Amino acid sequence: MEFSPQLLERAHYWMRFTRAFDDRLSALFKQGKLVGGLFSQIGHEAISVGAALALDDDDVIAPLHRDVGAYFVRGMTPARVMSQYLGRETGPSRGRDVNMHGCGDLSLNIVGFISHLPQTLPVAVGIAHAFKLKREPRVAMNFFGDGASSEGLVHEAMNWASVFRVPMIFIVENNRYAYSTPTARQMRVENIVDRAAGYGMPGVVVDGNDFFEVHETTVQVVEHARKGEGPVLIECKTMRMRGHAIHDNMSYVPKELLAEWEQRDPIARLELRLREMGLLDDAKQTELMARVVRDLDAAQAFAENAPFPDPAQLTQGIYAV
Amino acid sequence: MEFSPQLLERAHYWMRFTRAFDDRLSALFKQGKLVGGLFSQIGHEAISVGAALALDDDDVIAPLHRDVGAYFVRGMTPARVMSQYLGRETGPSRGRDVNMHGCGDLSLNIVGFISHLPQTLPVAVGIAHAFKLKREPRVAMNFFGDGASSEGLVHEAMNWASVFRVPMIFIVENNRYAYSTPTARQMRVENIVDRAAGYGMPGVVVDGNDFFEVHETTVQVVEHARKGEGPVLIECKTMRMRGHAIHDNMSYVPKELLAEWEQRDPIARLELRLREMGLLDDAKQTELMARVVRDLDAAQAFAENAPFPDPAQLTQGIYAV
Amino acid sequence: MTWDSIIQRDAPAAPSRVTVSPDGTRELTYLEAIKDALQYEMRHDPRVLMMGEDVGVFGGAFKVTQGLFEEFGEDRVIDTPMSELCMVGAATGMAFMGLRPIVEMQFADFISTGFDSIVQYAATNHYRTGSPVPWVIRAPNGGGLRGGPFHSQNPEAWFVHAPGLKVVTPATPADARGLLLSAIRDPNPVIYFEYKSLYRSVRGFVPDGEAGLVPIGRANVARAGADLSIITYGAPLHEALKAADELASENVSVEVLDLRTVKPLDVDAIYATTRKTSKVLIVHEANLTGGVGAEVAALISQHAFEHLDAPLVRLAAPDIPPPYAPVLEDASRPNKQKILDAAKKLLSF
Amino acid sequence: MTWDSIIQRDAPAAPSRVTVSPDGTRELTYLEAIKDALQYEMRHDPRVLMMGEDVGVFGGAFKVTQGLFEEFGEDRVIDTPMSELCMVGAATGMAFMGLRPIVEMQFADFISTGFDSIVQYAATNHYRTGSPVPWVIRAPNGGGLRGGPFHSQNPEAWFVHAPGLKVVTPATPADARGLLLSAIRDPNPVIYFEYKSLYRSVRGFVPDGEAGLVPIGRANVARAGADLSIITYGAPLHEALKAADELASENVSVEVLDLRTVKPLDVDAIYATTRKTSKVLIVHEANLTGGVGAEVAALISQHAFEHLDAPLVRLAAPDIPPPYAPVLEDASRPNKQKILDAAKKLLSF
Ligand SMILES: Cc1ncc(C[n+]2csc(CCOP(=O)(O)OP(=O)(O)O)c2C)c(N)n1
Ligand SMILES: Cc1ncc(C[n+]2csc(CCOP(=O)(O)OP(=O)(O)O)c2C)c(N)n1
Ligand SMILES: [Mg+2]
Ligand SMILES: [Mg+2]
Repeated sequence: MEFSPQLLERAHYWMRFTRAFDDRLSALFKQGKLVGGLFSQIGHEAISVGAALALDDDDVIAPLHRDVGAYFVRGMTPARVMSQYLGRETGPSRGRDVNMHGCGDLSLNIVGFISHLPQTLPVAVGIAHAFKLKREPRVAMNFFGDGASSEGLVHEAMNWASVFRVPMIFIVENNRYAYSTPTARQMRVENIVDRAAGYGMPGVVVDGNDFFEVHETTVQVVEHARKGEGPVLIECKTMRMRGHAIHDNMSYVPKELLAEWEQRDPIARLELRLREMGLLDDAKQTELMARVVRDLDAAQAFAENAPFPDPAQLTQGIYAV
Repeated sequence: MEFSPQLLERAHYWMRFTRAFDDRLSALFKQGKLVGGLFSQIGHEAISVGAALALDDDDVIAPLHRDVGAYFVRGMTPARVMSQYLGRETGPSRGRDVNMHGCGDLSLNIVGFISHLPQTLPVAVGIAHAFKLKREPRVAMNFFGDGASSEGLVHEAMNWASVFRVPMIFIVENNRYAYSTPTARQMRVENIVDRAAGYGMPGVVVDGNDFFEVHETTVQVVEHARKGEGPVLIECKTMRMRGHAIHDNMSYVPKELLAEWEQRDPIARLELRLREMGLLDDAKQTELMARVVRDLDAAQAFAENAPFPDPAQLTQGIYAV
Repeated sequence: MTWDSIIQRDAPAAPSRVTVSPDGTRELTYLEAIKDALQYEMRHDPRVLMMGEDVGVFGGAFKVTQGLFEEFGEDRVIDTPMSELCMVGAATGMAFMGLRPIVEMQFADFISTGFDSIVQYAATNHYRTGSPVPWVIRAPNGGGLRGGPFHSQNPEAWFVHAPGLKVVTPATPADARGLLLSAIRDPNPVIYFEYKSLYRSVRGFVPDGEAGLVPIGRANVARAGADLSIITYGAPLHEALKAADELASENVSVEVLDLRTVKPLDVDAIYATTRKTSKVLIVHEANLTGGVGAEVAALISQHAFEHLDAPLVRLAAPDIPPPYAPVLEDASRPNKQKILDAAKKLLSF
Repeated sequence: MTWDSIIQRDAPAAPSRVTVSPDGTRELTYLEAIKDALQYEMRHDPRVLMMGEDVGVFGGAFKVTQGLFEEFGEDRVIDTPMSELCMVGAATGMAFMGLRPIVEMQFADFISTGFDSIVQYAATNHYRTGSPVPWVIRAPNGGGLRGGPFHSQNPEAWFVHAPGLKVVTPATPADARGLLLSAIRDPNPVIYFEYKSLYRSVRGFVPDGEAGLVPIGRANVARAGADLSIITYGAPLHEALKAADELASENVSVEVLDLRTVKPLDVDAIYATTRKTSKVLIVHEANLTGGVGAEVAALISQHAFEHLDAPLVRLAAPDIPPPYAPVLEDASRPNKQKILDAAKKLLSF
């Protein structure tokens, strides 16, 4: 597959931006400006950005708590996400929902998730089902984790998608841990993708820390689904590089494992390849990093200056009218 | 494997008894003596009786609505089951629960099921888990249907059993229909057992209308589980020979399909083999059928003469004390 | 209709006897009224579709949807795998994409299997994100059919407690049709509890076409009276009306308020009847503790307290799973006699 | 302890400051009291075991179970896959085989994911079959931690409506320990709601050993008074007590009744306080409609009606998902000020 320089530049920007956004949120948390939970996605940039870039604007995406990059790629502005984290009126949930939860916007074809994992999965399947019923050439893509893969609803959703042959892409981000629980305590198989066969569905494993592999595979799979050939399960192997959330020092993770995965950092690998391809040099890197910081500062400034929700509106909006 | 004449005689008796019991209930229903739902199990005798006979008394069984034979083999008397159907105080639920629902008795190591399919599955898994924790050489066996196999809880239960390597035998009775829904609309795979691999669990398909195959396989699998080698999924291929329940004339089932399966009747096949083995002749058959009718009459007489529950006790027993 | 290559059809069911009154209303059973609403709305709004277990080829466990698969085809009357949780989630996704899905639970009892998709995702979505979730769940509710603990439940109170849902409980053919039309058109997730015991036992005149839309959230004075109010909903309405008839012959004037919607409650109607009679008996088929009756009583005792001149009495099933044995089931359900007894006791306070 | 070959341990947490009073009670936080009960019961009853997501090696999301994995090993402190529905079902199976499982929901919000196993199977089992189901579900309840719509819920009312369960809601360290011991020993399925906002914010003297068992189903007069009753449970108890303090300084004598168990309710205590003060304010953290407060109000309005001389007032969260933004969350939770306002209004009736 050909990777255009434009695409690679976009990927590079958003992966870097996502990483920086993540670091910035941690800093804000430590400054006490952000209350509630905070999930780091460090290490997941190739998956979220690589997969999201495989979709058209008309396609629907339902990302999870470690897929911040996917929201950005699909047009949810950093200013809005930052607003959500800071509980401002300008966030997509207007201060009602917390951190990445409910960070959806149907006008952008982004479906927010709820905590109850994997409750968004059947919603995405229903969206794909609607595309099939309406004969629209669109696809839906949903992310879930190795931990969530144990929940019964994953089975129902994969089976449903397969029975109705809907244009659905399932992406399981196997980052080796669900909170403190390693995959070996979550399942007795090495590959979650082994379950695809039980639904008569193709499954494929990719290196989740390799942007090129993630993107190429998702592009192919999106095409497959768009042609009406049914759902596909993609398992992205990666590693959660921080605690489950910011309060968790993850003492349960062997240090060697982290060190090993540090070597496979998706951004470092992308940048190395870009340099090899002659698309990146020090000057370009510096320029991009400066752009990232500038855009990030702007997002933060927007959010910090945004109003809090009005408590007088506390009970409004419970029903659509 | 050796099949002792005693074992075969027991199997023959209970398969015949179960079939006759089934016919008798239909007759009672038509006479208006039995109100509520009535599920026929005709065609499932080899599975329920064959699998139940593979267990020791200490093992726990959790049969379903088409496994009446398993209840009998495990010591739930026909008089009690009949009482349950007639809503009498002498049924295992004392008139609280309906037909085969909740037809359990822990003193017999039989766990009753509830309607919400497959809610009994995790209960059986927990029982097997308890055996492992208590280091008891016992196993648990649970039945479920092709329809129930689509429910998420099946996935959770199989995954759990496998992660904890508990001594659990899953038996899926694939009788080609879930109410009016054929398996082709329930799943996009030919064999449910294909899902076992996704749990790192062995799976095996058997001809559910062949007592010898069902019994031999379950005996082997029970041994495997008892040795601590973990759970196994057995798929019994069969055909539901009546409507979902007695009100259903199953016009949605092709007549040829029924005719084809009529040829594979499990009882006819057993009896043919028994004759070939020299274990059955006309006289023995006549004697057995007479015993069946006698025992059935006794059960019916017991149930019909049993008292109804006392409405004064309506609210008693909601809590254990 | 397409997935029936393997299916042999029965002779079509004989058309039900339909009487048309001079004003154009037709006499329908409760079940026919539900089906009429489904059919009407599916004919007029191409976004509307139905799904559930055995709703298509089979026409549903209670045959409510019989004939709709033939008329609208497998894309609009969808037989699903056994997956209540996924079904509701899929309905939410379809609703997001502009469709108007109606989900049939085979029995209301199985709605608990789809619980998270309902109360956590769909119910909260508009408040959290501003996106509406216009779906309807139809749930055949209640006892009286000797169904035992898992085919006789009345689980509406769980959903009344869940913010973001609407919950309707029609008791007459006209309300069954009128509320179903409103539910389908409502931009919110609506749970429509239909009463199994009324399907074929209750008939009534039902308007055709756009006439007879019944707004969600509006109770109905099913019988006006002055001495005592019975506030009820669903199947027991008919027992309450019988009791009221009998009391009328004893010169007691009973007002019967049919809530019709249990979320949001028509508080004005509740307070109005309280003010009128000052004595209130609340009746429902669901078990007592934490039931809808508790909310009604609590509202009255706070907001219409001054108008009460007797204790607020609730009559409901006891706090047990619905038992099977006819003698037990009958003892557990509110009926005319129990309503009479409770009403007389209250009247003599 | 065994599955930790791959795990690097932190230095053990510093032992918490424990003060022992002359009568042998110790001053513990609410969280320490829960852990003490777990540890005590596991030491004394080999049938007791625990399971849940991250309860073992990690010590639980709130560190309630920290150290128990090390003490009791992986067979008694079981880290499970993410499968709430299976977890509860497995607990039922274990209970059938003579064990006494305690299930931890990571947050009370996720109890809805295990709903069917709780309300359909376990709750109904004794009534239907005569076999007891002795398990406990521990569910960290409530808001105040900026957790947003899915980490702040108070779902107890759903279970109050489900026949066959017991539901407890301790608000003090002594009750937290005493009720947990009782819950573990109870032969019925008990849901134990523990309040996240109280874990480390509340301390109190707690008896050691067998002393201090608190019976399920018994309310506690947390403060005696004569002019007004506040009936509450869980975290808002502390707000109610603060409000009562403040009213005392204005010469108003408030009785605060802590229900402690919300199923079965201590109706005698509820009627007694109503008789005493004739004015009742009911307060809870869960949303209003169909909440436990509705049942309390309904009971009073039926069975203690003659003793009331003012409307029954409920103060609860509005009917919305718990919002995240601090300004919204604070506005939605009952607090001292709102209790004061409601109490004063009621007193002036
Ligand atoms: C139904 C449900 N149970 C429990 C939780 C609590 N919880 C939040 S995230 C998490 C672990 C998720 O692990 P995984 O799916 O692997 O995603 P990751 O965080 O590793 O990206 C748990 C247990 C939840 N959100 N939903
Ligand atoms: C959770 C749930 N949903 C729906 C039903 C209604 N129902 C009862 S039996 C049945 C079909 C079951 O099919 P299968 O599992 O194949 O068993 P079979 O009856 O064929 O033996 C359905 C849909 C149920 N019992 N439980
Ligand atoms: Mg993970
Ligand atoms: Mg079947």
